[in-house]
Amino acid sequence: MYYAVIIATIVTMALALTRALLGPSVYDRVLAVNMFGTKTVLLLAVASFLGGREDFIDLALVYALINFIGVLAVLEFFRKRVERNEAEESEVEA
Amino acid sequence: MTAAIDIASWILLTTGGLAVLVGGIGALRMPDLYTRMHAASVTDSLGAILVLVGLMLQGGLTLVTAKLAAILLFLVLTSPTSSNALASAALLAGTRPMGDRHGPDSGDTP
Amino acid sequence: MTELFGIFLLTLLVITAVAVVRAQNLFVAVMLMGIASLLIAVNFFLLDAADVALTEAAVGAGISTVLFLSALALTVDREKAPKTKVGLAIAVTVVAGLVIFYATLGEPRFGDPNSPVQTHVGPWYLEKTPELVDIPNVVTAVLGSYRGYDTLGEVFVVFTAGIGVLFLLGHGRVRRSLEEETRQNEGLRHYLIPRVIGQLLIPFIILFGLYVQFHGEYGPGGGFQAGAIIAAGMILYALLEGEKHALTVIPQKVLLGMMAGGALLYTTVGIAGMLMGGNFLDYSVLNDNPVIGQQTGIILIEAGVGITVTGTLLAIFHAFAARGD
Amino acid sequence: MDILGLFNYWVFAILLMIGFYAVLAKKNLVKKLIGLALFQSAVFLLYITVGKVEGGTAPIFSATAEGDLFSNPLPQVLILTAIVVGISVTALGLGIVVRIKEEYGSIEEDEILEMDQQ
Repeated sequence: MYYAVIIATIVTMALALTRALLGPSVYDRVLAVNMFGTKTVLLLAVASFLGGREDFIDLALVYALINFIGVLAVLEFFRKRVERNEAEESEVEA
Repeated sequence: MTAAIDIASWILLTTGGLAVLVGGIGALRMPDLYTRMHAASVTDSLGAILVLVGLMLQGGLTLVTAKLAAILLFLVLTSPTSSNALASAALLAGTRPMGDRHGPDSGDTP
Repeated sequence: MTELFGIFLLTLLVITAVAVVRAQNLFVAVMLMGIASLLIAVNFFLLDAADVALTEAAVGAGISTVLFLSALALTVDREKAPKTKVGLAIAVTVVAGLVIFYATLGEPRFGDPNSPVQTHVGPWYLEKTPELVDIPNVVTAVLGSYRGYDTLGEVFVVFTAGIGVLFLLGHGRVRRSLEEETRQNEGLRHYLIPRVIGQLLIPFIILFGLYVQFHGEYGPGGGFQAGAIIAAGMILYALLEGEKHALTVIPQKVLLGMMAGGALLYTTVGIAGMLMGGNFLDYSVLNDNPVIGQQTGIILIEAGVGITVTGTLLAIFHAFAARGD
Repeated sequence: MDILGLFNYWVFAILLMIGFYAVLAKKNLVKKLIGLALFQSAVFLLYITVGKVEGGTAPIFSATAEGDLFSNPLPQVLILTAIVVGISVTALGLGIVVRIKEEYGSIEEDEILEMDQQ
């Protein structure tokens, strides 16, 4: 039964990867990466039960905690870019 | 009793897997960013909750279950926040939801 | 069955790698590298390398993306269309690829228990660890004790790379007035929801980092992973509250001290072994009971590794982030 | 299964070559570093693959895995440290790229070479 969940998860990973490759906008790709991260958490959790080494659930926990940082870094990147563009525009006007 | 818990856990795991798959298909097939985000959130919330609760039933009253509960808590907290951050970034950058009749490209000013 | 999952995921990895190289938009390439890192970590896990997967998770998910994005923010985020011909590069790549392909035909089959790798020192480590070091995680035992010299070298490489980045990008530059600094450098303070949730997560990330640090003898973990996780937690704080606040919490001076201090702690443990009559990095002499001596030594050097890695990764991040404004 | 017994090595070869191609053919310096990171990952995968034993489990003793077959811990130790070293060295490379951008105003290799010749 674990196999069913694992197969569903890796097929979804493939679908998310397709979305990341197709785009079209950068936000779609960020969404796909985010989704891929959650699927990784699930896959690692189920795989550690499948292998009989439940104590390795730590890995899934790391991803659950740290995936968030990537999204915030993206947000900060967009914010900086918007700010820089605004600064350049105001320089042109002045 | 253990058989009942096993059956419940299998049901949860299977439906969770199904929810994950459905969300994945949705994220691929939906027409624009915001609808895709909606589909992806099915895998992040419903799918993750079902699968992790199913695993918790398998784990029994151990440290593993506590860690699974922590994973569930963090996922439930972070994935909607990520969606929110992403959607607000996209909206600020000028991506309009489909069918938004007051967008800059739609032509009819409110 | 697990092998089939591995094969499927590796195929996805190859597709991702091709897409990374083809992407003209560097931001997209970095995002796809994030996916590649996740796939690699899952593969490590399926190949029984829990410790390595934990390291890849801690480094690949947070720090690597953050560093690449800060570098892109300082340079450009689009690659220019290639003007030169790539024929020669393709030819060289294909020839080299064919040579490697030919070489793989002579390699032992996947998972072969009689391959040269498995019949050398590996079984000895597995057999002797319960007797000599007596900790459950053999990877930590090998890392800290049997191959302590290697690890010392790696710690100094990390330290040197950190110093190099600080030399290149400077630290402690003359700052503008405090007001301007706060205005320019506010991070994501105006994004209320991410800020609240992020602040909620930071203590848990750091707590978990400490757990990984001190649980490394019993489960997957150790100084390298813990350092990366704690650094990721502090980077999250810097992203949310802005550079200035993060540097108030841990100033650059402290970070420099951590970089050097961890490496020094490691070396000191080695020299303490010499002073007490053993060899350099021989922990058996640290206690009357050699097994407890080994365990003490491993805990101390893992702490040194963790401190250096945290300090270096944070100092590198601040060097990039402070350059931006 | 015999053909598939070498699949991991082939994936490693392909990844290695993709990274190598990026370093050779791409003119953008950040792209070169990304190629280098891919190259690195390929080597990591090779090491972990050769350490795997069929039917083995991770080399961490526990109550549930007593007396099992364990995979080789040595390659894992080497790669564990190499990952952290890898990110530090990549950061150093990115630092150099940032400085180049500040001095030359470009991170395309051919443009920089042209400016140097003038």
